[in-house]
Amino acid sequence: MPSRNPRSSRSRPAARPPVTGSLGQPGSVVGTAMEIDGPHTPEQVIAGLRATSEGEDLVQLLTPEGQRVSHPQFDLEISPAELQSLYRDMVLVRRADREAKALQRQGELGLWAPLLGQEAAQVGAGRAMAPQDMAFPSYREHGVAWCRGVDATEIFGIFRGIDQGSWDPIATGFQLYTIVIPNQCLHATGYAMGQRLDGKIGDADNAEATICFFGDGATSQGDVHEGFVWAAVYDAPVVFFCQNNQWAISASVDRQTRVPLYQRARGYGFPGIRVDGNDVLATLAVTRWALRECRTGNGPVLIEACTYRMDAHTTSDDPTRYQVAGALEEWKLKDPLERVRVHLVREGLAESEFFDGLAAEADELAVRLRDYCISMPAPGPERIFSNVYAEPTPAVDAVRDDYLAYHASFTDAGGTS
Amino acid sequence: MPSRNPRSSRSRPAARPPVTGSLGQPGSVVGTAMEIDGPHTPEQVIAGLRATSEGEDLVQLLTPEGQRVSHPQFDLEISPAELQSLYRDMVLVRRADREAKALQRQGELGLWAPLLGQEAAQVGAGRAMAPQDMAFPSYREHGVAWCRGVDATEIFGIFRGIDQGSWDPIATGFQLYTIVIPNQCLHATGYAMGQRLDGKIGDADNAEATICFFGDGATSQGDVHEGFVWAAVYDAPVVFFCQNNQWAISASVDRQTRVPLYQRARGYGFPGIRVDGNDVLATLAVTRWALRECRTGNGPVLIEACTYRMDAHTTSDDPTRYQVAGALEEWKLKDPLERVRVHLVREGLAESEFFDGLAAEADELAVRLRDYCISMPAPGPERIFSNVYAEPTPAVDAVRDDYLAYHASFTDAGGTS
Amino acid sequence: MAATGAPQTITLAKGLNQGLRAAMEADRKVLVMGEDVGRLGGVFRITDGLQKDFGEQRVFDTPLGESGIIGTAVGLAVRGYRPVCEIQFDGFVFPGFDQIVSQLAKLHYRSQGKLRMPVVVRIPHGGGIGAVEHHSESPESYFAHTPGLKVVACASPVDAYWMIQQAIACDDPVIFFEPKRRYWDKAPLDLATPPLPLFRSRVLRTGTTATVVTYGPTVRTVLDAATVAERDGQALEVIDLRTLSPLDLAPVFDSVRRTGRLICVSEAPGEVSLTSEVAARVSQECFYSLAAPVLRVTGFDTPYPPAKCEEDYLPDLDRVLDAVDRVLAY
Amino acid sequence: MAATGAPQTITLAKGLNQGLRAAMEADRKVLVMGEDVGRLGGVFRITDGLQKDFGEQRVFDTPLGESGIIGTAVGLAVRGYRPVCEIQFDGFVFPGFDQIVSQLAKLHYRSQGKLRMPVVVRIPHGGGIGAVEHHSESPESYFAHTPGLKVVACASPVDAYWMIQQAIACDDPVIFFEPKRRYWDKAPLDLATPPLPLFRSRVLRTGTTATVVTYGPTVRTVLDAATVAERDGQALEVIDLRTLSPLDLAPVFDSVRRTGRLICVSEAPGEVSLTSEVAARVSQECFYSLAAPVLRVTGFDTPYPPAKCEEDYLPDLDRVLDAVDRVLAY
Ligand SMILES: Cc1ncc(C[n+]2csc(CCOP(=O)(O)OP(=O)(O)O)c2C)c(N)n1
Ligand SMILES: Cc1ncc(C[n+]2csc(CCOP(=O)(O)OP(=O)(O)O)c2C)c(N)n1
Ligand SMILES: [Mg+2]
Ligand SMILES: [Mg+2]
Repeated sequence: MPSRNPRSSRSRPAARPPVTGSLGQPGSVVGTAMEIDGPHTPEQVIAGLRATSEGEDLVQLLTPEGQRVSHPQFDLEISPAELQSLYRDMVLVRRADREAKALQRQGELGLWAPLLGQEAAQVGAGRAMAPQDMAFPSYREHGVAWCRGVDATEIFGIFRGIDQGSWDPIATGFQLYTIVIPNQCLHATGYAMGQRLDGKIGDADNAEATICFFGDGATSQGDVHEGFVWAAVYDAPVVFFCQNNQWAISASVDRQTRVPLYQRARGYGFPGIRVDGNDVLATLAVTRWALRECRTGNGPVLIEACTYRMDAHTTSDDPTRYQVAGALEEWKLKDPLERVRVHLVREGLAESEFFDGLAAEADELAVRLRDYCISMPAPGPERIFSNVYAEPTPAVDAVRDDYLAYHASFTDAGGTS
Repeated sequence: MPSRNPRSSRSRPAARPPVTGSLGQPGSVVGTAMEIDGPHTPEQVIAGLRATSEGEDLVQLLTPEGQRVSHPQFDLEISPAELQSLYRDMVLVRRADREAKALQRQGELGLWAPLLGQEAAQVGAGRAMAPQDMAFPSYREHGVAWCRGVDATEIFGIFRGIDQGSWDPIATGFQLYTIVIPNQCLHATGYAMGQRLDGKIGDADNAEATICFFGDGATSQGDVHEGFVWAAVYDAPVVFFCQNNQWAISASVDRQTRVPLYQRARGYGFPGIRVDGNDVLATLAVTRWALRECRTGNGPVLIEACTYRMDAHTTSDDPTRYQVAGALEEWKLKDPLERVRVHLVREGLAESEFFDGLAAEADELAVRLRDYCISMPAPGPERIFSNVYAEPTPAVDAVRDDYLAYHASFTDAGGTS
Repeated sequence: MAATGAPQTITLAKGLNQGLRAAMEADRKVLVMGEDVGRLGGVFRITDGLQKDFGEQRVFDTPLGESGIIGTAVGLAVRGYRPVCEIQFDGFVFPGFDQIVSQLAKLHYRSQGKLRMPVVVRIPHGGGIGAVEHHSESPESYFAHTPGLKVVACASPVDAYWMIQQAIACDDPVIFFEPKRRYWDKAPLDLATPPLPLFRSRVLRTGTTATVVTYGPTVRTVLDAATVAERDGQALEVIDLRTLSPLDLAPVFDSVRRTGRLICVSEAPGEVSLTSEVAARVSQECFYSLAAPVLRVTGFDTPYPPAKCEEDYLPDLDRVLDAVDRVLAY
Repeated sequence: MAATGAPQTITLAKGLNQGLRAAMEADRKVLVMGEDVGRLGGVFRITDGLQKDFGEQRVFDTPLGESGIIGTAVGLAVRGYRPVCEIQFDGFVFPGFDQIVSQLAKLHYRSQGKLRMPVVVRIPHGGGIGAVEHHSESPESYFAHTPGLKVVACASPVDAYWMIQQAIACDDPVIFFEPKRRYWDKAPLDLATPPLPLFRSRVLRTGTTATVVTYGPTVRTVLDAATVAERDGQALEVIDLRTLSPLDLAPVFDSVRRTGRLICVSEAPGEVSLTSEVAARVSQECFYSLAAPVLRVTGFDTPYPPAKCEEDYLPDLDRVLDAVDRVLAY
């Protein structure tokens, strides 16, 4: 089928033949998907890396080749130390992610949802947040959690089946993971409405904003739309941060949309920005801007961070059944960590000691996570009956007492009861 | 609060003061709402009518003053006879609507949802349909029903509480009313997907399209969004026809959106057109175009028909509690029937015999509807148990038999059982 | 609410309105949100005047979308507010069902108590007002089957006044059902009489012949039946469940142990419903006391019919009395 | 399906896959739609190979949205198709709940029979696979309480093969539950043996000591319990409900009239559930035959706990046997 990318409500695609249309094929090829396979000029080819080209609207400050480029609206002043610490976050987050995958393979985790490839999008967004801001994640935001000071072991607890999120969602400014897609978009909007009600909007230092994370697949769900509608109507200070990693399990993004997702925002009357989600600097700059817009009363804002899911959807997934080779190779050349490393080295912004020290730190982290993970205590049966209600009911308490007594009646109390 | 109407994803509204924001006030004033109260140049004032000005994008072919104007994309060849028959439909539909309201006041109908003011939007859209096209209405499309040959008495049956829609939704090409807002948008999309599967897309005379009706309030619901997403991804031949009558019960349209609703379509990659919904010619032309686009494989299309709810939401509603005077007066000057009458007269396209004959026909219709309505037989208790399943179950049959026996056991069988 | 202790006659609708008013005065974190709750005061006028008196920050119209209403209420609760959401009619709660079942009901549990969800979802329920489709549903059982939710149904003006305040004060999510065809019922409200706790059922009328348990709109139907039955020398004990989750069945068990006979009445379809649960529990707990099987009088297991059929669809006085005769004849 | 009549050993997943294949071969109006059902063949591979063999017109991936899936299926049914929708996991059916309850269940009734809704909604249900939240729910009761829907649950590979075909052939909407933790159970399929009609429950094992009725994933649990009980000289009669709406309780009544004792097992929360309905109906119909109250063994009335707790949450062999002892001790 012919590709198309209407720019205005008047644009008119060519008529398609009157054959029975296939519902199995997306109706059109989406911008990014097209351009991934698009041509690359030779001068772009440096150190085996190629330039991204997710459309002319893409905001980029650091090319895959590690070149700093400037942008008229979203430029960024950044010190070598800051650059190093962003790189450090990405390296450690990736290491934790790889360790989690290994732990799952060894049966220590029941499941893992890898973030491989999305480190820049998540660290860029996470580091853009002020302490008083609030994040509403989906289930893959391990990198954002890291930036909010939520220890990876708390994330592991979910995937080990020990709890459903053990960190303090208020104190950390990072809400619990949300698995039903994308329920959190409305929670974030409501929370942001509350920030406005509390008078936290304005130029004061304690002004607040909210950021909501979701994927490209999630954009098809009604709750994203209602989140956009509510946020626009109430001027809610919320940044809708869509990580377009090109896949919803086996569905490529053109199964969800004809046109780039950031363009959705226009129809609701708020800005939509497409940023290179593999460029930590661009993501940081754009997200900072968006959060400031929200804090000062100009929310909401939609950010589409173009990135790529470099691993399987989860450890139970088998991408070989549906992924076309090639795209992955393309995206490897746009690796979010590598471009920063190249930049740090080429510009002489970091010595080898830095890289060596970071490697050692990553190793220590991996060991700590592994040791902690395999020794995590499993909850007892009483957990089943705890916190069902804030104001306990006699019914639940009675069932709990009965069951615990029954449970204790087994000689081997940990047994098959 | 400052009004705004971002035209691109880059537009940036002015910062609002850090006071506690009001959730009770819409975050911004929507285009139409602003412009209703906007200035009117003197030469626009003819015969007490004024020009509409729902934004420069509004498609209009017949001004409220009854002047034919042309449009670069949507022009229309129309004979005096056609013009008369469009006017006739609108007059009869309005008369049926007024009669229904009277019947409700007299207790013959339990409720009525008036279409007063929306005759042109509905007749224009209804008359644009080909016999083989399918319509999925909301609950106010009495004018479309009329164009599809569904007798007003069948509509009355719903509001009299004797059935939930008695016409044949397939044979008439007009599905049953849908009250849960806006569930029908997904039904229409699925049906249109079926038209494509059946190979009914193309240039053949029997090519088919679907049209879905919903209101401005409905656009906030997730199902409209999912309808847009599915239709775009599967190139479904469906026209989304939004009658923006400025109100969702007591909520004005700026409670649903910051920007004109037709602009939503862009973000999904299909055309969105704003038409003067009080102009039957413009609505006919635009809807014809949109249906042809769909039949030839270029669906979906969104049409926003700007019109006004000239009566209460339903007969149980009391607009005086929430409506600001003024707007209604403004819109009376844009009456959909009056402008056609003025045009027919001024251009000498209809003699007084025509108008007299039509008045008499309307009177006959009113009498027929009233007579039929008050003599409509109420369903017996067996209706409760009929068509619960296509393949009856012993359980329902048994309960039916028990109840009918019990019911018969009362001497006065029509009694309080 | 007038500060005077003098009993004042109010309708059930007025009781809710006054109760909401009192709750908003008592706690500035209480918000009222929903479709048309602002200037219009709701299609049933339950929120009449609240926006005028408490402002547009605390009482606001929402866009049209139930998932949006519940989902943003969850976010506001995370922020520390106590939203009271109005669902315009029973048949329109389903677009918000996912947010209620997957989020509202589970966030306290998921967060091991770190988050609280003091959200009230008000739903006018039941038929009998001659309405069009989707305006006469009785969806209580869907919510009573959902762990993490609390579900109550008020049946009288006085209960309406107190129960809505207690529901708003509760730190758990409460699905609050209002018997729409009883909105105009009247009763004297004496503020001096302290209210029953929220999660308690109540014996409305004592009797020895048989026990009839019900809730919501059919409470009055059953009381009327009891009055008629009395003429025939039948003394019915009538219990209003009031709380549908958790259920408070102790008074029912006590009653059935005395009367030996139970009839459960609800206008909701009977299959897999609250009446099933009550019948099952009583059959188990009062195994040796029951002189006859528990009988159920419910709406039929069909979609809600056209309005002209609802007189036949809804359990009425005659069907209740018929069940009484059958349970006694057993 | 191999045309040979030679029994072939299949898994429950394979039975569904082969059944879908047979249904698609039998009727070209049958469509398979849902998230990841195409190239991937579904996360459980139930639709494996169907897109390859039947093409992208008849087997297609949808965008991510359950209301969209059900709502467009309704429209396709109006057009004359027979869509089979896959809901990826039980916990994700709720965004589509409104379309199921308000439209799918009511359109035949609303249209007085002029429209038919031959739509099958496949839902893998239940726990026991160590999954994260929302992947182990048992929402059957919500649907069984909804008039206009038919609800079935398959428990064995052979039933899976036949029941999915019967559900697709049914002109009413069928909510079709699949016991996800039993997808890999094996059994020989002999095409020569004609299937039981869809809306019938089945006695799987006859006995005299007590009757145990269940459905879905706990059928095997109960059969295992019966085997163990036999060693202790207890002969349990085991009944698989198979159809949850309409219920087919006649075999249960017959059985209880013989055994005098009934235990209902389900892993769904017990309050206001299918087990409540079965207990209520049996208590009424077998009033004089019951030697003991009906006992229920169910999931607890709490949200589904973290995976490490599910061994305690789910009714297991020991809890069933414990109930047997209690019902006998009564
Ligand atoms: C309501 C709902 N339906 C289905 C699922 C199953 N599911 C889990 S992840 C996923 C794909 C999500 O894709 P996307 O939104 O792009 O996020 P990503 O996984 O790529 O980060 C699906 C369908 C779900 N979690 N919730
Ligand atoms: C899901 C749902 N929620 C609420 C309602 C109650 N309701 C009926 S009409 C209406 C307003 C609809 O406004 P709009 O979509 O603009 O259509 P209009 O009535 O103006 O034609 C509302 C809220 C409903 N019918 N369905
Ligand atoms: Mg994705
Ligand atoms: Mg409207």
